[in-house]
Amino acid sequence: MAVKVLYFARLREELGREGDQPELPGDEVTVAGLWEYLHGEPPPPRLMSAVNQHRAGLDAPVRDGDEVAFFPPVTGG
Amino acid sequence: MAVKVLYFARLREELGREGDQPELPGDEVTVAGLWEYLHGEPPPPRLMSAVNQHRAGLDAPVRDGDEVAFFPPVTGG
Amino acid sequence: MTVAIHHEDFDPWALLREAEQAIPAEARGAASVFVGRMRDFNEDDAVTGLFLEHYPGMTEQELERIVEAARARWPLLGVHVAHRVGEVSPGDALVLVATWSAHRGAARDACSEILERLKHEAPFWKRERLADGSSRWVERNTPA
Amino acid sequence: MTVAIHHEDFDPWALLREAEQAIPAEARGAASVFVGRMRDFNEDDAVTGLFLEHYPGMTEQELERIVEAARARWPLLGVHVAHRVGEVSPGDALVLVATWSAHRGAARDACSEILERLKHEAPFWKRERLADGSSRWVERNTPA
Repeated sequence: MAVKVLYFARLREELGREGDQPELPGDEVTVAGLWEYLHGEPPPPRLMSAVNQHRAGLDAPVRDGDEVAFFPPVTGG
Repeated sequence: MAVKVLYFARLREELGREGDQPELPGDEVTVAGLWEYLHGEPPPPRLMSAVNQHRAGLDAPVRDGDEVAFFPPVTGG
Repeated sequence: MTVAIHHEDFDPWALLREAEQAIPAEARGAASVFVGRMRDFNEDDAVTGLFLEHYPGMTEQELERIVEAARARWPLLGVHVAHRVGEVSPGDALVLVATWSAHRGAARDACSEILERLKHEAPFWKRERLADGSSRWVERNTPA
Repeated sequence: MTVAIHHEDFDPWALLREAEQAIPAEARGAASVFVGRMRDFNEDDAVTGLFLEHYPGMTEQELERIVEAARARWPLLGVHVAHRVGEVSPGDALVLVATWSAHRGAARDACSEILERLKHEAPFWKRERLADGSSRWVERNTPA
């Protein structure tokens, strides 16, 4: 399965890139599992995520073609 | 004592004038007493009043040269 | 800190832009604004016009007193209060309350408090003109 | 009902005048507005600039979802939400929330709720530039 991953704000800067385009084995993974696949460790505390531009928890399912975003807590307005 | 009396809104229309300029005996009267002197009856319910452009109750004192206003409940904004 | 009585229709957004100029650009922070306009209905009768009466002198003093009380309670950087008097047409602005603060909560709460006190305390009286040609004094204020 | 992301400085009062045109003049009633501008200080350090990042696509959807939730809860005649992104200078407008209703309480409460949800839920991130040339990501939102 192919997934589009996006990083925002401090996370984007710390990782040094705007996203990843991983090809994973299987046809479903959790958001947390996707992070661990990409970064070799569990998600850090306070990590926020979205699947297909909707907020999603770390246990939400990710499937082929999905857009997954990781970002720190929001600070707008 | 001479007093300047002003009427506003419905009260002004009902009385058919914007005010009165009575000369009263004595050197002090209450707001209620002034009304009764002018109109021959006690103040009607919900009558509001001000002395020298500050809100005043019916028992507030009125002296020579004061400006006394009578008006219905306010409905601004 | 300005309180203004308008005898003609006023543009609230133009007033706000102007009022904001009096506050240093770097200190503006949060602005909370309320604008009330004349509606064309009230208690189910069609209202075609409004006459707004005030007590020149006392009305301005009462508004200033309300503003000063808000300034004593919240850290405000600016306040602008405008109120229309005279013959008003549907759609015209009746009242404008604007507060500036470094903090949004202070701006919002002060704006709300000034508006409610203005509605319940400031000497303004409304007489509505109805579609059938009659008119009536508004007897009580609208609930929030 | 409009949600807009601005990449350049915007004039909130001009936007408001324009947004109000979309509401029938006789139905405008009460407008409640919040305008937040960039201040030149935060946590005691001099802030000389701000970079505001968003998530194109998701940010607009989140704002629209917040506006729809308010429309379902209060009888609103109009809503306008504007948010700045990109490089921001002190004094620039960051956020505008405006609600129109027949009733002042509904306009005020909806405006306040949209603003609080925007601040806590909408995907925007601030990085401050300090007077010493360094910069830092803002870690948490300001309390109300």
